[in-house]
Amino acid sequence: MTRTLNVKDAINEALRQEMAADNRVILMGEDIAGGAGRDADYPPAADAWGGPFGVTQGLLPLFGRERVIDTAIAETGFVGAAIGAAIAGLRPVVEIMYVDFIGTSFDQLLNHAAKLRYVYGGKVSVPIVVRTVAGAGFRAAAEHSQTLYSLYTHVPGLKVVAPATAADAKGLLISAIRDPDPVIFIEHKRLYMEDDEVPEEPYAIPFGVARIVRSGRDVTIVGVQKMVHTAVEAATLLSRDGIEAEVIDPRTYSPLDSETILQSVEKTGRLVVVDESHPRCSLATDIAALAADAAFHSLRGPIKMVTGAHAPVPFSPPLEDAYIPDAARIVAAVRDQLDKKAR
Amino acid sequence: MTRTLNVKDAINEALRQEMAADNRVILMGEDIAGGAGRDADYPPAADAWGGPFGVTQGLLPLFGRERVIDTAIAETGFVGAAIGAAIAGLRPVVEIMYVDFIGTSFDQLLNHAAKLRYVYGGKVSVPIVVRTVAGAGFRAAAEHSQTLYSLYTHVPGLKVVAPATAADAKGLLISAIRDPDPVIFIEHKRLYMEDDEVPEEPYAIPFGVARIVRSGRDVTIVGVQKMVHTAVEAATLLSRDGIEAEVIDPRTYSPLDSETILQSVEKTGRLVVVDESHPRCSLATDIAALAADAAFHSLRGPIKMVTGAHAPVPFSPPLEDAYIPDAARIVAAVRDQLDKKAR
Amino acid sequence: MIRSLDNDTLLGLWERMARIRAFETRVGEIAAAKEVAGYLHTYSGQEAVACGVIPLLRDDDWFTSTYRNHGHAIARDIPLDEIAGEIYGKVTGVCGGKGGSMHVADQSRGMIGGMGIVAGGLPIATGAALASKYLGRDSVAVAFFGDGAVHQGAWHEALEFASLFQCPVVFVCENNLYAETTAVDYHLLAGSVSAMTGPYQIPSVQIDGMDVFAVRAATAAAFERARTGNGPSLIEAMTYRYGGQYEGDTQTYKPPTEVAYWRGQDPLLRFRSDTATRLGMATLDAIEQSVQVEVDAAFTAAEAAPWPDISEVTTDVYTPIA
Amino acid sequence: MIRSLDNDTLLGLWERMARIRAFETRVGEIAAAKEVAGYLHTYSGQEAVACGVIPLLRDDDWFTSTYRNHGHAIARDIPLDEIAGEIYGKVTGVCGGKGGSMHVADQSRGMIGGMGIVAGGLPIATGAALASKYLGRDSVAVAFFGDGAVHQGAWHEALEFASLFQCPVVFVCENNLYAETTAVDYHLLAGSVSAMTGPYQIPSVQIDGMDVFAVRAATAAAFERARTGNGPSLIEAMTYRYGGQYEGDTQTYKPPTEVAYWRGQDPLLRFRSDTATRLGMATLDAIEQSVQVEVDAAFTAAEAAPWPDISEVTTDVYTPIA
Ligand SMILES: Cc1ncc(C[n+]2csc(CCOP(=O)(O)OP(=O)(O)O)c2C)c(N)n1
Ligand SMILES: Cc1ncc(C[n+]2csc(CCOP(=O)(O)OP(=O)(O)O)c2C)c(N)n1
Ligand SMILES: [Mg+2]
Ligand SMILES: [Mg+2]
Repeated sequence: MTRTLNVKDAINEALRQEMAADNRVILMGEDIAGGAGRDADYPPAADAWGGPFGVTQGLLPLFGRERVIDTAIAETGFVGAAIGAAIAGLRPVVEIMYVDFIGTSFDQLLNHAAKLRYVYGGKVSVPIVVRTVAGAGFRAAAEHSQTLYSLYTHVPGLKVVAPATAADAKGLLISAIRDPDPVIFIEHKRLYMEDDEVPEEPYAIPFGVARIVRSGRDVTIVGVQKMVHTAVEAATLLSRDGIEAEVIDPRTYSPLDSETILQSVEKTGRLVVVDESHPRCSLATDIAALAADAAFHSLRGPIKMVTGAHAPVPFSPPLEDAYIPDAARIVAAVRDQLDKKAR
Repeated sequence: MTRTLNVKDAINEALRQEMAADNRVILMGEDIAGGAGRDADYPPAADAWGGPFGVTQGLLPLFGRERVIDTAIAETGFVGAAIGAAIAGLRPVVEIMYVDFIGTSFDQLLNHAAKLRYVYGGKVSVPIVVRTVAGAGFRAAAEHSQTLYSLYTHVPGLKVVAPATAADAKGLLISAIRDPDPVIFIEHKRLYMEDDEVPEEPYAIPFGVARIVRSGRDVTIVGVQKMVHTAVEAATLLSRDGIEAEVIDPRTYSPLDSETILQSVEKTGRLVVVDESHPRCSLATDIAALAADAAFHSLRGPIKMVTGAHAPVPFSPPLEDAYIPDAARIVAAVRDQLDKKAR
Repeated sequence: MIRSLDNDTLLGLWERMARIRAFETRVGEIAAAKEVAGYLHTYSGQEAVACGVIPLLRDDDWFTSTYRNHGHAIARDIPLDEIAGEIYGKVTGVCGGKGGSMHVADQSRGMIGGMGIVAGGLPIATGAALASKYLGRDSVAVAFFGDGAVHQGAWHEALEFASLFQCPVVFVCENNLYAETTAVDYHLLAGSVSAMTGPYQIPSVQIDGMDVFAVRAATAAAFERARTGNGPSLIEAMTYRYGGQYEGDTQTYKPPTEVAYWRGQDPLLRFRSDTATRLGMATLDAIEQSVQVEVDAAFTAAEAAPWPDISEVTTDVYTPIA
Repeated sequence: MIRSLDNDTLLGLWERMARIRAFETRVGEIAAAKEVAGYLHTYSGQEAVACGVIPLLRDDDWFTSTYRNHGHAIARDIPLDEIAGEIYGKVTGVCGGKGGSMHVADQSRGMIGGMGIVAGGLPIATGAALASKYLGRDSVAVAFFGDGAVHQGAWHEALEFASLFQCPVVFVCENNLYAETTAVDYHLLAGSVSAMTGPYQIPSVQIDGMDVFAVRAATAAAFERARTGNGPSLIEAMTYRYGGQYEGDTQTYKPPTEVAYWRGQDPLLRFRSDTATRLGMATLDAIEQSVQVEVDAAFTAAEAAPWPDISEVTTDVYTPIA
């Protein structure tokens, strides 16, 4: 049975179901329950927050502080501990409160979670999930608005997942928890309240399988997480003028479903990649380069990338709005493609 | 006057000259002199190392421990201190011994060095240089062989410089030290002993100006740092068969001299990017995507990327050799391009 | 302490504390009214710390702050217009609206700036202090941080660096008992922050952070130490955050008895009772009224101020090279 | 201590120490002869630490090591063939040649592995200990690290985590007086590593790391504490690195008098003088000879072993999903 659930609640449900099913699953992070240190003398404190967005709220009463572990503000400590616990048999799901803070634990991900299996010759796995929150549009300024997808995607050994809908969030998180390798699970703060039909029972969406959000024959638009929705908006606008865009949500960036993207480009002959990240060495360039090599002979026009700026995310609302790609910019990029004469 | 100098000595000379010219320039890092803590009771200890590759050797006797500062093993501490010292008027040059260790101080670069100018509305500059050593081929295994160029290049606010020759190393390092913004200066461990003609006097090579290493009309090969030399090797092989490759060394990745690359692609109609890094979200994809957009109409074949694997760098010598792009792989990529019929 | 201060100094302290309280109260109101978007971290309750420390800074000194920085900016006499403008993201903001509430900064006044990363400012303040020492000056640097920051690697590495190179830096912990929703009782294994500096051989003191005079006295001693080449020190000021982690936080984790206790320690109340006879209640009241007028004007101006031009998105990423 | 150990145990300790010494001596030789490429960090001089700690581990315990891991691997009875094979990068290596000298590991024996990042293993060992506690087991985890590691943020954060959650982990510092070329005198502000655990409320002890019995006694106490639910502890074993930071390091920073002093404390010498009357010199000599034969065989085998197939470059990045 499906019901309407938002992304936040879908994630909460995935965690709840997997924790109920598998005792090895534990959560760690800062204020993921909340009120730690007050349980005895002031019980109302418990479960005060469930993280800053309330995503994990309600899990503490169900699973207790043994499994919903509020840590100190020490990301290297608890990410590293998750790695060790995973090697020793647990399935830790840790929360880096904002992806922007990744620098404080990056070594544990880059050199340990990602590499230990390889350097040890394939004898060990590191089944951790790092849940983290990304994205602009929350008026949260430069140090709480980044995406940084590409930093993880660059690193072999990590898997990178970024759902755009509640149904995908649930199914991909369940896969992430069951996955034997380290998964960076990126939640977009501006998508938490977005509703979708979500099945009640647990289900797993495989990694490396893109979702074709909308079919079209004229141009392929690949959207990166929240930009999937912006791409659909643009597609709706374009459709009014008889231009039918195919919108693809890769859903997982590592592994990437190259095949679905390439097939689409082979069909449409045109590619626009939309990524709110900074432009350089980004997912936008990654997907563009993929097509420039493997789908070159199908291309009928330049590959366009619609991205954030090569600048930190500004606080000021009109600046931030200008920073984030919108439907108009996507439409313009598509038009730019179509206007250029085909070769 | 020029003399023959290797990359290591050219870097040493640049540091020496800039330190002599500008009292604000200080060096910090682990064992960058060496023998700290033994000066008094065992003077032979002083200047024991000059870093693991001896790059900074000889600077301690000239400038003393006040300016050649051996730190504890605490990269966040000394990178952060460099940022503060830069804001307060110094020109710190810090050494992250291997680029692989960047995770231990990444937050200070990502959120502080790179962003403070922007978030503070352009009122402050952070003139630090982070010297670091990258690259495979040293049998140093997964945690001492990475390049990670793309992680920095993705981040607005940082400048990223990676010389392939001794003359460039000197001129670019001098520019880096004089630059008002944070510069990541990446040295390739397998290039340290490579000789070149290097002018004696101090000189500055501007950022964002690529070097055309070899002219050619048939294909453009962009080489990333050490791969510049591999590209030249490949070009020599290709030339025997009458294929003339233009080899470009961007020298700085942020800013990138897009113009020189695009002009070349417009001329040759073909592009191969060679980068020993992991392939995803890499400089290879960055440069490929650039051309797939802005030089699309000149392209006569798919853009090829010759890169390291989506795998950590293996230790075992034959595996590591297979990991690193060689001239044969570049030649094959060019041939692959030429064999496909032009459109 | 009080006796050694002249009336002007006392009134200056009062004015700044009152200004912070009035400003932050207004921030709470505009947040509740959703007049401004984004995260707003207020400083009410902690006024004695900023006002005990910052007025002792000289023009050539430096300090770093956190996302909870309005109080520090105000104590440093950054015009309210510029702070309010920044919170609104207007062109009048002290950072032109680019940084917002979390990143108020004015290096011309020695405020390196507000930083969003817990403990991120400590190594930076330490580096500013290193520069002072290197340049043969006797200026100091201060790093403000919270009780939650002490477990970060950056905290540890900064203290180590500061001590190893005897940097003239003063680490000021505003221990307000909570890091977000997490009580110090939970994570502060040593019982106090001041008890954590042994490994670094950094002298430390725990003080009453609701008493501006206690803070001032401890700061004066720490600055003296730093300015005379005797290295870093740490002050742990015990205080309380009246608001939530940010505006909108429901604060269900705070026991009412605790809140009541700390409200009783209110730094403005304490200042009044310490100085009322000498300065006169009427004088203090008049200052409260005048700063309220300033605050009203600042927020009215901020609201009315223009947005930055959209071209600003890509400026200030790099320094223009002449 | 010695008296409480039976002869078999004593001979086991001797055999392992002798095996490490013989192995590392050979590593030095092949490095000098450039028979193997890459960084080689030898363990000679520190044998008493590995052999004092590791034989007390149970099958269900865990430990993390560093780039200086050969001694730990040998003390854990990983076959020499597999260690030498790894150092050569051969298919017979314990990691199939992918990790090399810095990354020797065998999780089936509880050796999570050698790690190249200073202090990188501490949070990981702590996490393994957390798992043990969570699963209701009484197994422990050990993290080996050097004197240079204590200023890393990871060190601080691991100790904090371990104490906060009372993880059954034992932090073993091999204080060999140097981090690369930098002497502890320079950076160890607290005078010792054991003096640094106060903030974490972790009990610690500094011991003679050249005396395998002293190490064993301290370890037994720490393990007992951990296994009985009494949380983490730290052991600082004072020892000395006979080689350089890596093979090829000219070691100009080591005063000859210091070297002479520590050579006089040699853990094998000390063991001999402590046990010779009981075990007999001839027995000890015979074991030295037999491990030398083992070492010769292991290196001969490693040299002769095949390289991994080139297809291995891209395997083992991810776990195959059934
Ligand atoms: C490295 C890092 N981790 C987590 C956060 C999220 N965060 C913001 S404030 C905060 C609590 C800090 O508490 P404290 O240091 O006591 O300062 P206070 O808010 O009480 O002034 C946390 C966890 C962050 N900003 N940076
Ligand atoms: C984070 C990090 N920084 C720097 C290095 C380079 N490095 C390798 S070993 C070493 C010295 C470590 O000394 P110590 O911890 O005393 O261990 P020992 O080598 O004496 O066993 C350094 C600085 C590293 N591997 N990791
Ligand atoms: Mg606090
Ligand atoms: Mg050491």
